[in-house]
Amino acid sequence: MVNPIMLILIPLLTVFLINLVNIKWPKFSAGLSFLAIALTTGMAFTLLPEVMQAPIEVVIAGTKAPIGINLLIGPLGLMLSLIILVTSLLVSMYSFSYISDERKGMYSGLFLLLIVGSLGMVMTGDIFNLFVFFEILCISSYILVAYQRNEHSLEASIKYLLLGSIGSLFLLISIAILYRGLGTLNIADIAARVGELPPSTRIAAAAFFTIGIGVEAAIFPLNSWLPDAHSSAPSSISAMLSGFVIEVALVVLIKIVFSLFAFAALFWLLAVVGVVSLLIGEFAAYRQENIKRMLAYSSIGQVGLILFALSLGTEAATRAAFLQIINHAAAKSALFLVSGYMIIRTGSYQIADYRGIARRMPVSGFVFFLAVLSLVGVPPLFGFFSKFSIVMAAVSSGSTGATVLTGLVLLGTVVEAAYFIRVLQHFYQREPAKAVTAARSERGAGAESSIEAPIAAMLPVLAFALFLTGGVLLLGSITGLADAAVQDLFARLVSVLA
Amino acid sequence: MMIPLSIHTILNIGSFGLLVIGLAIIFTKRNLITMVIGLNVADVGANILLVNAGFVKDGTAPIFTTAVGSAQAMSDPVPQALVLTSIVIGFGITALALALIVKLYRRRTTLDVSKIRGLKW
Amino acid sequence: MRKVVTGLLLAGFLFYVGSLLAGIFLVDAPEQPRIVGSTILAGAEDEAGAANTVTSVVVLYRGFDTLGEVTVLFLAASGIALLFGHAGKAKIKKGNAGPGFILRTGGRLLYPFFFLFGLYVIIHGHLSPGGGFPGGVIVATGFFVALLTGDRVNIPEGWFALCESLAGVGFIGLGLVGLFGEAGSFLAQVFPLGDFGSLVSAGIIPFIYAVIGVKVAAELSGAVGRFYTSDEGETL
Amino acid sequence: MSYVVLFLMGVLLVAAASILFLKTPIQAVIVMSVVSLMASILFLFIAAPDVAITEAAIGSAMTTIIFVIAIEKTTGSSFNEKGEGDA
Repeated sequence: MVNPIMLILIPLLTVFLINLVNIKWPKFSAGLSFLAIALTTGMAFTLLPEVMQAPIEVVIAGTKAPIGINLLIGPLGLMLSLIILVTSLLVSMYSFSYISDERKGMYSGLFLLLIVGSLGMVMTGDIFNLFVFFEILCISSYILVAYQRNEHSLEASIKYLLLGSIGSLFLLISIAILYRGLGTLNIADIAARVGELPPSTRIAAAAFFTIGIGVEAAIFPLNSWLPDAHSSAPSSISAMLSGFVIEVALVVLIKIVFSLFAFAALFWLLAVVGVVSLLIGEFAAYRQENIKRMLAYSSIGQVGLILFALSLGTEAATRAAFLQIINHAAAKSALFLVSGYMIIRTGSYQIADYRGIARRMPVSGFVFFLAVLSLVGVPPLFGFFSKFSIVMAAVSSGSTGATVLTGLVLLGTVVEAAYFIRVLQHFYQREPAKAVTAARSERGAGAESSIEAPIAAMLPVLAFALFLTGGVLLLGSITGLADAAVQDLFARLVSVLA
Repeated sequence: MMIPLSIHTILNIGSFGLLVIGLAIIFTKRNLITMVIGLNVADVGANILLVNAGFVKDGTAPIFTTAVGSAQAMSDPVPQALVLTSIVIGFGITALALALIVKLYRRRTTLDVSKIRGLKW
Repeated sequence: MRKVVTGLLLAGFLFYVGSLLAGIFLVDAPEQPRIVGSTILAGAEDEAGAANTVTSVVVLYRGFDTLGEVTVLFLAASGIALLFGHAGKAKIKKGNAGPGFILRTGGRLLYPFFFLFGLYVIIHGHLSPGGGFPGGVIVATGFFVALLTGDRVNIPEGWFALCESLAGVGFIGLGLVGLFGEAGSFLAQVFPLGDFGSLVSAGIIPFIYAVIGVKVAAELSGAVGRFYTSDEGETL
Repeated sequence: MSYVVLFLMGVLLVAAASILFLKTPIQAVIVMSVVSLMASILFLFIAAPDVAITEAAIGSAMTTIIFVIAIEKTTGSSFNEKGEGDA
């Protein structure tokens, strides 16, 4: 049996090895990190049958749970770990050719630390350990956002850093309040005894916690950093940040809210905030001219949708939200990765400069098309099932409020479809834009030739596209895992407080 | 209402005051470096709050020496360990923030947030 | 007008938060640590074996946090490296006489003591306040003094990277001894405990703290040195 | 004992609040290091010597060092705003 702690330790060990390798042979570091991620992904898959039987608890330092730290890997944690690992495996493959400057050795290390932070956050069973991994996740994303070192990325990174640090400060205050009240840091232990706290303490802790993680989860008033950060990071990093980082923060937030702060009012607040983020994100995306900013705003919208579904608090809605997380991870990663090479080839971020690009980048254009359809939720694709089940779950939950919010969700979807169709129109236009005719690939052929991305970068993109179309065939096993994750989450919910 | 002014209470209120002051510095100052200073001040507040969560009345330092027996109560060691972690993490963030700011200054030659378009919020 | 409205809103918010927090802040401290703290204090002699219980919490009970913490420092150091590239040389600026006689002589006298004191603090981490983090920082400060006084002009980046990596691998390796040994859990106390309160005691704790000290010292020296010497921007 | 803590906390708060009214970053950094040092003494008084030594080494010394370097790099001089040098 594989000890789940190895999922964290192998990438971390590789980070230190990469640092060593970087002194002399920086070109090997990308391969090393790819191997480490592949190994970790394999290990995570071998854990699957066991975790479906019963959650695994990993004791650290030989001391039982409330005294020391433990990791608790249930179906929820493993499902998120798999999303993280599979996405980052494909993205790291894409990075082989996409990241080619002299700092790629450091890139590989930071990339792995981003994964370590996310994995730690979903697996840990200790609230302070959660804070530490949250910091690893945040700091590695600050650095990776600034990777290109131009004005925009530095500004975006500073803004992200200032807001993110305030968020982690609030998280720390919440932990201090909980420890003052209960004298323990283990999440299960706190959950068992949280009733001992006076209500005001509990509300204060909940508020600080929600604001703290909410910054990273990009829920509505706290998401002003996101469009800048996601659009000025390298495209591979944008794919990771949009694909799973915000979702991980969101699910961790919901997990803690479920187990510690199950106030009915908080659930309603989060549902409303989710719909507001959805509308703001989609309407703002509609007005964007810059493709990466558009995708980033669309992520705000999608995260709002997921938050809405998660905070409905019914099992069907939660399962639908998990499916939507998977759909968004695949579709948004594919979109960002495809746009990465479009930006390299045309040298422009403006959507208007991509007129007719689908003729010269046929595969990329088609993948973009598929991913858009899946994100909007067009029938045969994976996204249809997730979005449809969110709407069904919301309507069948019965309350008027949920129905009204569902109407707004549908409005958001219409807006989303509108701006994506506009982009696709540009892509498939006959008259190419100047930037497109001038574009040359590395091989430097003529104006009519293909400027498709290199094959190593196209394979992961095609894998995402294949999942979005063929994922329906896997729907049975994915739903099985999602169902187990829902059970895992709801087992933590003792009772909802009025 | 008469508030019992024990050490614990003083520290709780004071640390919250530091947090508020730190956040006020971040939100009112326009110089990026001063904003990071505000972050540090707020961090000190949070650390005092956290150490205080393990405060024990008349407790001694949680270190066993030959002089003091175990007769007297010791402070809770766990929050102190947490604060060590949080201080180091705070330093890491500060160092990174300053590096980013210096790098940005080389591009923009200003530290004033209101003059940097991307930083308006 | 906007300022007044903002101020009023802020005051209202603070009042609300204050009333929420009053219940937390105005309670008095307990007489004894809570359950987790008491258990750790009670087991100090037999389980962890370190006289300084904070150290045993940092290194053993919450050692996984510490691994993360070291990683955060590593991240900050590599962030600085990524932003500034390779370190330059510590050089004396134009129009500046450089370190004066007093600083130079004082620094030369002092920085060996910085190193010595740092090592002392690292080694005695399980007995007295201190340990890997402050000790490592003190060593790094000593290195910075050497840099300031102009005694050292080159930053041995390769050596620092080597120390960082080996210390990181060493930390995880020491933890894995527990995982694959009898104890069966990461970072378990596997070595004999020795005499409680003596220098050679507490089993694995001093080793891990030494590794942490090396790592912190290397990372901070590298990061601060690189930050100090990077001169790419002199020309803007 | 309680009065010592009250006094230190008062100094901390006054020093921190004064940063709001200081003009240049270098003044703010000096005051911040005072805040940090006071906090370190405070930790000593509330039975947390480990935290005290760490706060003194990291919060007070190392943080101040990097702030001064950063200010030097952004203004050309650590002691005045116009960058006339400090020799």
